[in-house]
Amino acid sequence: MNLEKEKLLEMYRKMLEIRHFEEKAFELYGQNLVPGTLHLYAGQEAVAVGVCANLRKDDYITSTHRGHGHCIAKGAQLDRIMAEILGKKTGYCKGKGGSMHIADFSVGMLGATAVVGAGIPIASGAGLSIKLRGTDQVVACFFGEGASNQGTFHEGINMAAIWTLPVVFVCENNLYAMGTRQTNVMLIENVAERAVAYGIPGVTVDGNDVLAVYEAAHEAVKRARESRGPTLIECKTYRHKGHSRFDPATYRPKEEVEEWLKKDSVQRFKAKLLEMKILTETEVDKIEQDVIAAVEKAAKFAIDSPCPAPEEALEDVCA
Amino acid sequence: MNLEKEKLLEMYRKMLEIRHFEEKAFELYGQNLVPGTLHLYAGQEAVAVGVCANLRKDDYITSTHRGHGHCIAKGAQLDRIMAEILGKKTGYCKGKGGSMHIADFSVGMLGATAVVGAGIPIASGAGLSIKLRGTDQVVACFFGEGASNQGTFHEGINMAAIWTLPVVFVCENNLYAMGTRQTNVMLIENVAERAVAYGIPGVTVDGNDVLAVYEAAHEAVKRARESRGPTLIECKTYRHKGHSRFDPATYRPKEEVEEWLKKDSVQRFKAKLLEMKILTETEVDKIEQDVIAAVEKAAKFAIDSPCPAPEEALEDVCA
Amino acid sequence: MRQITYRDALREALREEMLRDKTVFVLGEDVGRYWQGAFKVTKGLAEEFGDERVRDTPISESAIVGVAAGAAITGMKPIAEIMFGDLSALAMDQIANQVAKLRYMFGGQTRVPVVIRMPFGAGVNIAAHHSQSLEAWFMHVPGLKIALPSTPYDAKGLLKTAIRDGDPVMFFEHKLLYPLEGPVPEEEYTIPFGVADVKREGEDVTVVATLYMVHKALAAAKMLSKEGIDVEVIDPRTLAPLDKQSIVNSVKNTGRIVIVTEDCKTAGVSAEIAAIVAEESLDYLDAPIKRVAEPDTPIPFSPPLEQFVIPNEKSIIKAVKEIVY
Amino acid sequence: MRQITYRDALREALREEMLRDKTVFVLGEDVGRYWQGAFKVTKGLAEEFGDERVRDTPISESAIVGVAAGAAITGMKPIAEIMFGDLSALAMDQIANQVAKLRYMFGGQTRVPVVIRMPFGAGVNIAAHHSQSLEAWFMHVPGLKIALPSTPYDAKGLLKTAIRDGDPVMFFEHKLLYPLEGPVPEEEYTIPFGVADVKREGEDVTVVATLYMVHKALAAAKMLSKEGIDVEVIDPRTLAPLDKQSIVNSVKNTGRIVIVTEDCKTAGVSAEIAAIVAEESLDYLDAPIKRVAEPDTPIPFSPPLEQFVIPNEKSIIKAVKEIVY
Ligand SMILES: Cc1ncc(C[n+]2csc(CCOP(=O)(O)OP(=O)(O)O)c2C)c(N)n1
Ligand SMILES: Cc1ncc(C[n+]2csc(CCOP(=O)(O)OP(=O)(O)O)c2C)c(N)n1
Ligand SMILES: [Mg+2]
Ligand SMILES: [Mg+2]
Repeated sequence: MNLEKEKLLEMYRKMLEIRHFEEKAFELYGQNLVPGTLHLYAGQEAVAVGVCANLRKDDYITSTHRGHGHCIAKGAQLDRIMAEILGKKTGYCKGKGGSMHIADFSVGMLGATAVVGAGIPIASGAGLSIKLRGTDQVVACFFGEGASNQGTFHEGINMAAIWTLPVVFVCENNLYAMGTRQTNVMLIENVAERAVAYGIPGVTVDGNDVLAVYEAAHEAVKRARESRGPTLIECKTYRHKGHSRFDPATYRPKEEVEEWLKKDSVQRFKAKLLEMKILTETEVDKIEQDVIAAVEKAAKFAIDSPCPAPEEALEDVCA
Repeated sequence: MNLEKEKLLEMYRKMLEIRHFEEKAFELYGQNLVPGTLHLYAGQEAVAVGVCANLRKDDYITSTHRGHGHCIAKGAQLDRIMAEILGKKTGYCKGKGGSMHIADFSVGMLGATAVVGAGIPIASGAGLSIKLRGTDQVVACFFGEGASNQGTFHEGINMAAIWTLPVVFVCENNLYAMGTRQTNVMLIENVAERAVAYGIPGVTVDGNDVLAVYEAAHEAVKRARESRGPTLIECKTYRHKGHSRFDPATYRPKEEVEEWLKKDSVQRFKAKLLEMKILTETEVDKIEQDVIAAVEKAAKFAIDSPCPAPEEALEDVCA
Repeated sequence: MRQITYRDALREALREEMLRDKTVFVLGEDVGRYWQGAFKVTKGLAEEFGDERVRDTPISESAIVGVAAGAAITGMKPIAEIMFGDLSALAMDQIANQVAKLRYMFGGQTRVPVVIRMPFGAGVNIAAHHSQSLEAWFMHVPGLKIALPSTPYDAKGLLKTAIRDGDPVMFFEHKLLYPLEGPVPEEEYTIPFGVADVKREGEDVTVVATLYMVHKALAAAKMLSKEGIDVEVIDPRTLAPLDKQSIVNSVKNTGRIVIVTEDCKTAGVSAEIAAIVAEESLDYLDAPIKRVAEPDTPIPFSPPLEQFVIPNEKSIIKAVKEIVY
Repeated sequence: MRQITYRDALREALREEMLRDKTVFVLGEDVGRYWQGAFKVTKGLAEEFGDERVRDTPISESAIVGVAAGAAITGMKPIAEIMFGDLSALAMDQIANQVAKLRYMFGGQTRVPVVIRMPFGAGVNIAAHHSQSLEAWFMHVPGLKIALPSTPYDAKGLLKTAIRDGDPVMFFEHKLLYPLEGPVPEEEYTIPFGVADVKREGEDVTVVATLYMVHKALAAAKMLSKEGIDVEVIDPRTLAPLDKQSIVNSVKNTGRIVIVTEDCKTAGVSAEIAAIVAEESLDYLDAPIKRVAEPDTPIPFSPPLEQFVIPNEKSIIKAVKEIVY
């Protein structure tokens, strides 16, 4: 893949934004500013960024309970995401959705569903809409390896396959669904093998290598855009933290965690960019400072924003 | 496969029983004696018989809306099946179930569900029960190719796979689900290919060749009984009649129907048995007459049986 | 006025709306050219609008609704058919947790203009998995509108309104109504949601009924009128929004109410209507509220059993007489 | 008497029944040794009984229930856990069409001794997909029993009864109740289904409440007693069978009833209870029936919004005062 410098830097910046955003969210959480729970995306940045770097603003994505990274990668604003996580009126969903239900329709982010697997047929539906409207948009649908055991995975992907819909199904295989190891709930090694059942291409990539993800997604997005149908991409990755706020993740062997931390996508991409001489150490610092400032600004916006008025609970519902 | 003469004759007889039973049901239906609808098994006899010939009485099966054949093959009585179809008190379900919900727990027939695909996880559950109780029973789970697009197929088979349950999943691929051709709703040629998704063996056999079905099921039942886990067997077959009572099945090309009628399993097995000199023409006639008499007797029993009393509608339900 | 069947009235509504708005399309199992719908409602539509807009699906109820939802939030107006209402259970998450909630959860960023059609009802001996009436499940889900026409006229007018509504509409039909004929104007019309229809005026007792039960209630009313009991029959036509006012007003006039629905009695639609009356017009009640519904059993197969559980003219008359003395 | 938490009471019931009957086993997502249940109810059970009897499943709600059903009709007594009650929508067909109907459909040839546990309820800011109270859906399904304990004592006693029952039992817990402490005897006991518990006696008004709302109702009763209003608080403890008699008797005494449930108001549990009272004890009512429930919206995330929709002491007091004058 021959990517322009600008593109590479943009991808690096997005990854950093996600990383710092998640660290900030975790910090605010510790300060009791985040109601409810949090499923952090830290560790999986290469997936959202590698995929979304192939998308246009008018393309769509669907997301999950672990969705902050998808939002940021698709171009949603840090401040309004953070405000939503804090339950503020200025959040994307006016505080009604929270961390598990962020959406930004203005950038084609069709929202996160917290019912594991439920977004898969919805993504296929967006694909059908594209086909019927005759545009060349595409949809990227994110979900975990745990979700691939849901009936909706089977039904939703099959429909996209038979109708040749422009959908890229992206399975983020972080080896665990809460405390459940993949090997405990499926006999196959790669979720991508399930593509066989639908007669579509399935590929497994190193989900901590943003360029590998980019490349696989590039092919799949091209295929989708040319009306050649869906692809199932599996990205092997790892979440840095526990499943959600309270989870110490003791079910993961220490060596496994260490090994994966060594494979951290942000560090690897940075090293690569330095090696390719696309970045210098000074530039690295500069970008990092920029990102940190942006995240701080977003946090401040969120903290300073007002909560919705209680009666707003009655708005935005019909009947 | 080296089957004893007796076994072969028993299989032939069962197939004939199903064929004549279905013809009789169709006839009674024409006489307005069958309430509701009817999904006839005629044409698919080799599947139920080829599979169930491998089962013991204490083994289980689960069935579908097209279940008469499964019941007969598993050893249920013709008279009580027919009585159920006619809505009589003497039917297996006392008239509460009808054609789509026949069950005979005394022979391990765990019942037919009319929700397409819903029997699949239930069969896995019976398999889990066997495993937990530590017996060497097995379960055969029948369903159509249409059902293989349901979420329950995916979830149910995956669970049986990961827990190494003694279940044989039997997909009766009769090419159509109501008016919907398989090729319209899945891109793959063989449903058995979906076994890959669960890391279990998948085999496709000629479902109109009872010995081929027997052989595939033999292997799968053995595997299950030895606690080596489930198998997905796909039997390519064809229903002789429309989907249900009113369906003229005009969506099927005439040549296709004719071609399949030539491959009729009952005729083929008869020819084979004659060729193998296991049967003589006289014996053939004799068996046929016996079977016809048995079916007539069952029909008479059903017709002569009383309907349930209306208030019985309130029985057999808790709370 | 010309007479057409309920089935044809529904088809006309679909056809006219598909002609009017090219974002409208139909999807479901066997709705296409080969089968034309289990109850033939979509007959001829695939021929006229093509297989893309009248789309056969695999047997995947959950994805049928999910796909409709995804298409709806990206600019289309899908009409999803679930072949039998009982099977809506397979799509319950997509209906109740996705379709109904996306607008709210996302703070109003999107709406979900989906119509989900399905037939309910017993009476044709197809037993426990093909005969239920499950309106109450959906009535309990905020974010869903519910229409349930009892006549060809209402069927056409309500379906057109449903398709034009920007929010999700559950559209419930009844198996026994498809062949029913009734007057339907040739001219375009729609019927607003939340407006009950008084199918018969009366002074002595209010009977609220839905779907096929409207006809049983009307037949019962006719018989009762011979005995000097004057029954008012109200058909809410939509359960969400529900025209409480018409029901309450009628009760204020008659002082008595019998609610007749085909679902199982406990926690059914009739419970909600009874509760509303008990909250809002208790002082006007001259007698206990009566509910006529199915007993709490699955639907049995055999005709005598099935007929025993379905509410009918007799059970309605009995209930009326128990409170009109 | 010793005090233990609701969570521990549930675990004791599971443990004792697993010791008593080796056909009892537990399955669900993350119920096993690694996570020990999303709310830690199954903590320690995998260690004691092994991974076979405390079985982690894939994320496959429909199959969890279906597998439980299949095991139940072949001699086992499965206890299936659905991690959040909202997700029961994914298993609705297996619950309502299979588990609930097999016994009936098959003419009594089998029974389905399954217990399906799940937590309901809002209050912890986890929004629309993890906060609902959906008891009414299941109350409307014949063939299901429903237990919903509000105290540690009831939790243990009802769960033991549920496990020993031969029919399917939906067992509803509440997220906020898990840490609640209360007296639970060391000795073996069970609580029969269909017997309401008067959590507080009173003369002026009957308040029927379930799950966490029992505690809000008791708190409201305490405040009201200071104003001279004497509230009787009845906890039905099981919705199917429902102890109608206790409710009706109390209303006959007080003449007033407020029903407090955490589900959405329309077509909720409170509607059924209101309807029963309107049918069976209308003559004793001195005031309209009042329902206190969630408004018809999904559960919002942000604390001020969420607190606005959950019924609380204030809304209960308001409702009581509206009818006690
Ligand atoms: C249908 C459903 N079942 C269970 C849950 C509870 N739950 C939330 S996240 C999660 C694990 C999801 O695993 P995976 O799909 O691999 O995504 P990951 O968390 O690893 O990103 C579970 C079980 C849920 N939200 N939805
Ligand atoms: C979940 C569900 N969807 C739809 C139906 C209506 N229906 C009954 S049989 C059938 C076709 C089933 O096809 P297949 O599984 O191939 O079995 P076959 O009829 O060919 O034996 C359909 C769609 C149903 N009963 N259940
Ligand atoms: Mg995962
Ligand atoms: Mg078929």
